[in-house]
Amino acid sequence: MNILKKIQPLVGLATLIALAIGLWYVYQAPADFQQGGAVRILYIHVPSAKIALLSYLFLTAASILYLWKRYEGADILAEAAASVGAAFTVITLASGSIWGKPMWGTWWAWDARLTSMLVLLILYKGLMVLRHSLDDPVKGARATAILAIIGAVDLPIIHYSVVWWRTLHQPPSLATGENTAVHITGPLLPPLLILSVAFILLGLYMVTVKARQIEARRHLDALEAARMHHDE
Amino acid sequence: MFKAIYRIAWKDVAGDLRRRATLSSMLFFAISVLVVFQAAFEPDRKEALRLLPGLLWATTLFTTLVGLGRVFQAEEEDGAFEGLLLASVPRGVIFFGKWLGNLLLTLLVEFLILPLTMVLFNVDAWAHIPAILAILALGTLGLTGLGTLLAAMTRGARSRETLLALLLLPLTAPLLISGVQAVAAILATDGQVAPWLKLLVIFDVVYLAMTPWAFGWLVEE
Amino acid sequence: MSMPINRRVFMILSLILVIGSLGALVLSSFTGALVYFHTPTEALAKNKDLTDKKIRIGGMVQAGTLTREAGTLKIRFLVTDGKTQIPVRYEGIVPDLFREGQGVVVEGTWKNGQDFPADTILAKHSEDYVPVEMNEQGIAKSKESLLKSLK
Amino acid sequence: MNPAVTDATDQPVARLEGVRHRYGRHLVLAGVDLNVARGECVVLYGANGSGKSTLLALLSTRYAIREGAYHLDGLDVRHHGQEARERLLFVGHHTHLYGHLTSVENLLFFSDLRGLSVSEPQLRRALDTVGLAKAADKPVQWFSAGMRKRLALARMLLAQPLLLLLDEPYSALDTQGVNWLNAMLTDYLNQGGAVIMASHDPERVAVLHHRPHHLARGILTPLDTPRPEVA
Repeated sequence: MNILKKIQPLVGLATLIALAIGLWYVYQAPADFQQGGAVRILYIHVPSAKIALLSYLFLTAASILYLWKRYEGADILAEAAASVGAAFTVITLASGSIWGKPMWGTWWAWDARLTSMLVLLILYKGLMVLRHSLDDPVKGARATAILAIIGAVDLPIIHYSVVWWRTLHQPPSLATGENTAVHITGPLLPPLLILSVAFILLGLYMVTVKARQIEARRHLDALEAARMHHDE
Repeated sequence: MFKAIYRIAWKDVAGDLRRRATLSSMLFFAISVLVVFQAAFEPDRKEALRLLPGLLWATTLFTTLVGLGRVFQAEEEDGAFEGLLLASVPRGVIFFGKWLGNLLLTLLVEFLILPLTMVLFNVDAWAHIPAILAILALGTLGLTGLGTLLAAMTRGARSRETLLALLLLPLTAPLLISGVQAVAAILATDGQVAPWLKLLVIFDVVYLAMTPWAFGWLVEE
Repeated sequence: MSMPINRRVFMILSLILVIGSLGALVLSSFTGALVYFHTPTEALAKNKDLTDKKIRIGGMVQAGTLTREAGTLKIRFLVTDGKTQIPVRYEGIVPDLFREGQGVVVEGTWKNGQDFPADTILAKHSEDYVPVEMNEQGIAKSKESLLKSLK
Repeated sequence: MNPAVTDATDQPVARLEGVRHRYGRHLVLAGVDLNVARGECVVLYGANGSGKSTLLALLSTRYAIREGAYHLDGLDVRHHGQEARERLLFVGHHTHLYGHLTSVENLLFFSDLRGLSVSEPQLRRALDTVGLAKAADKPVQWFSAGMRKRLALARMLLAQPLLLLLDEPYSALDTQGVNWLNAMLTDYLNQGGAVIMASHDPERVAVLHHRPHHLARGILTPLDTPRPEVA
């Protein structure tokens, strides 16, 4: 985990720069022809949604690595990614709600996209709770990793829900594949792209911070256990 | 191998019938859920027909949770779980045995609950009983499959019943949605059942192909 | 590597099953199976089945049909999917995005194809974001996208 | 059965080489070497928490070998856990019995999970040998600790394992039970079986011909006296 210590300041600095540029562009960006100033909420909403899903991908990869090779580092990264992912899922849901109330006329609608995002949040919560409900940390880590892999089956459904189902939520604006058309025009686009990069960096930074904290806590626990053993 | 699966399932079902433990608690829990629904919605005949798919699946889900909370209870006495793991069969076989026992009990409860629901809510859908049972059974395959794995995962966890619900709900959400929609399509007579059945089958296959291996990794120490 | 052959065969088979099923899930189109709303054409086609049911209808507010009763919050408009129109009545506050030519989802009880009394109006936004200055182009594009999402 | 199995009788039944085991970051076994041949009985002595139970758990395949090697009957247990489980029997503190099943049903459950084809007369004969003939059709939940132990040991007669692992086998047994167990073990050893046993009871083990070992600080050391004097 030494590498985390080294890259943490670099990632932090990159995050700060990207956020600064992105926010400057947001400030410069014009209002949307229909949504007016509220379009700016999407500059938080869309990148957060990306990080919420990317964190899960990261978490799944780390879990597979942990089950396969039993690197403790992979488990620490998975634990860190779970809390970061959960945080961004909450931001996604909250910012979406704040946008939805004036635009759609409702805080919440039970459509496929919103429902699957809520499901993702519960899944993150489940991963976090399961780990600490088992007394043996190794058992907890293994159970959490297995649950994460099974949960990954839900990811494609979440991703494709908008494509399959006719919903209230609009389709992705930066779709890839057959629908490569970019639906965001002119000066509204750059801030979204820059902020997406900035949020990915922010997510990474948060994972490194969290991972180092988890690493330190586990080290402390091990020292405590060793001391108890000596006293015995 | 099949003998071992049968023997584990037999042990759980026979044990349950002898002690009348899980089966009757599941049954009475299901009835309590129905009573709560009745008190909450007070549906007339027509509303009841519309609510029926959701009602059936919600009741199924809650009773499944009660059953799952006890799947590994029999294995807690005198290190029996450890004994199972020392058996010289693949771990997947042990998983299928435990799953089969739970599945049989859950199906039994569902078969009892369906006519009861129709009577209690004055719903006239008797002609659809075989189709609805088939859909319930199809959904229950995957539901109990994943549930048995999660029950194994939460063995010895603090407040495991709550944890089990927290883990099972998000993962089986697509399965529950398909189940509700399939029953609704049957009742609506003109609805499309096929896509929902396809979705149910896909989930059953995915979960039942993954869970035995996951169980193996879980118990490896 | 040293895993017994039987076990390996089973593992590969399971993996194929899982990936194959997920592939089938992604490739098969479930469009129309689970819908948040009906289009006006569908609603009229299922007229009898929907009677007295609470449903949602989604479409666009037909340009030039939005009328407001002076001094009240009562409005009337036609919702269209490009083929069929359904008249809608509503009383209350509407969302910011609600206007002529915009996507809309109305909730209410279906009364045999007569005027649809909406309890709730939700605005449906397209995936297009266009700056204020490029108004006309934006309207054209978002109209096209919205009609596409109704298919 | 398996090509990896050889019938050479001089080959050790179980061989441990440099086996280490840790709980989290705490090292419990720091490199254990052990060889057990056919007809041999190894007894592990050691204080509470010295790692005897961990060692037995590793030998029984309950814990996976992470560092070091464990061969059973020539098979690398790391990759052939299931085949190893066919060849060994573990009777520990827990009897692994189901209270709602009768003695016969419990043994039937055991043999089906091991893929043994055992007829009912065989089962009843085994129950007779361990002195439970009268309790053959009674649910196990009413049994005393001693009766449960006997029933657990009856599995040995059905499974005919190559390696028998015992954790404190004499606990819960009365004098008569101890004599009966020792007679049964002697019989088993004479037929070429191997035993690894953890015990606190040098007096009770004394009757058996055995090799004593001492486990402390994660290291296993052979004791000099093959047969410690009855203290």
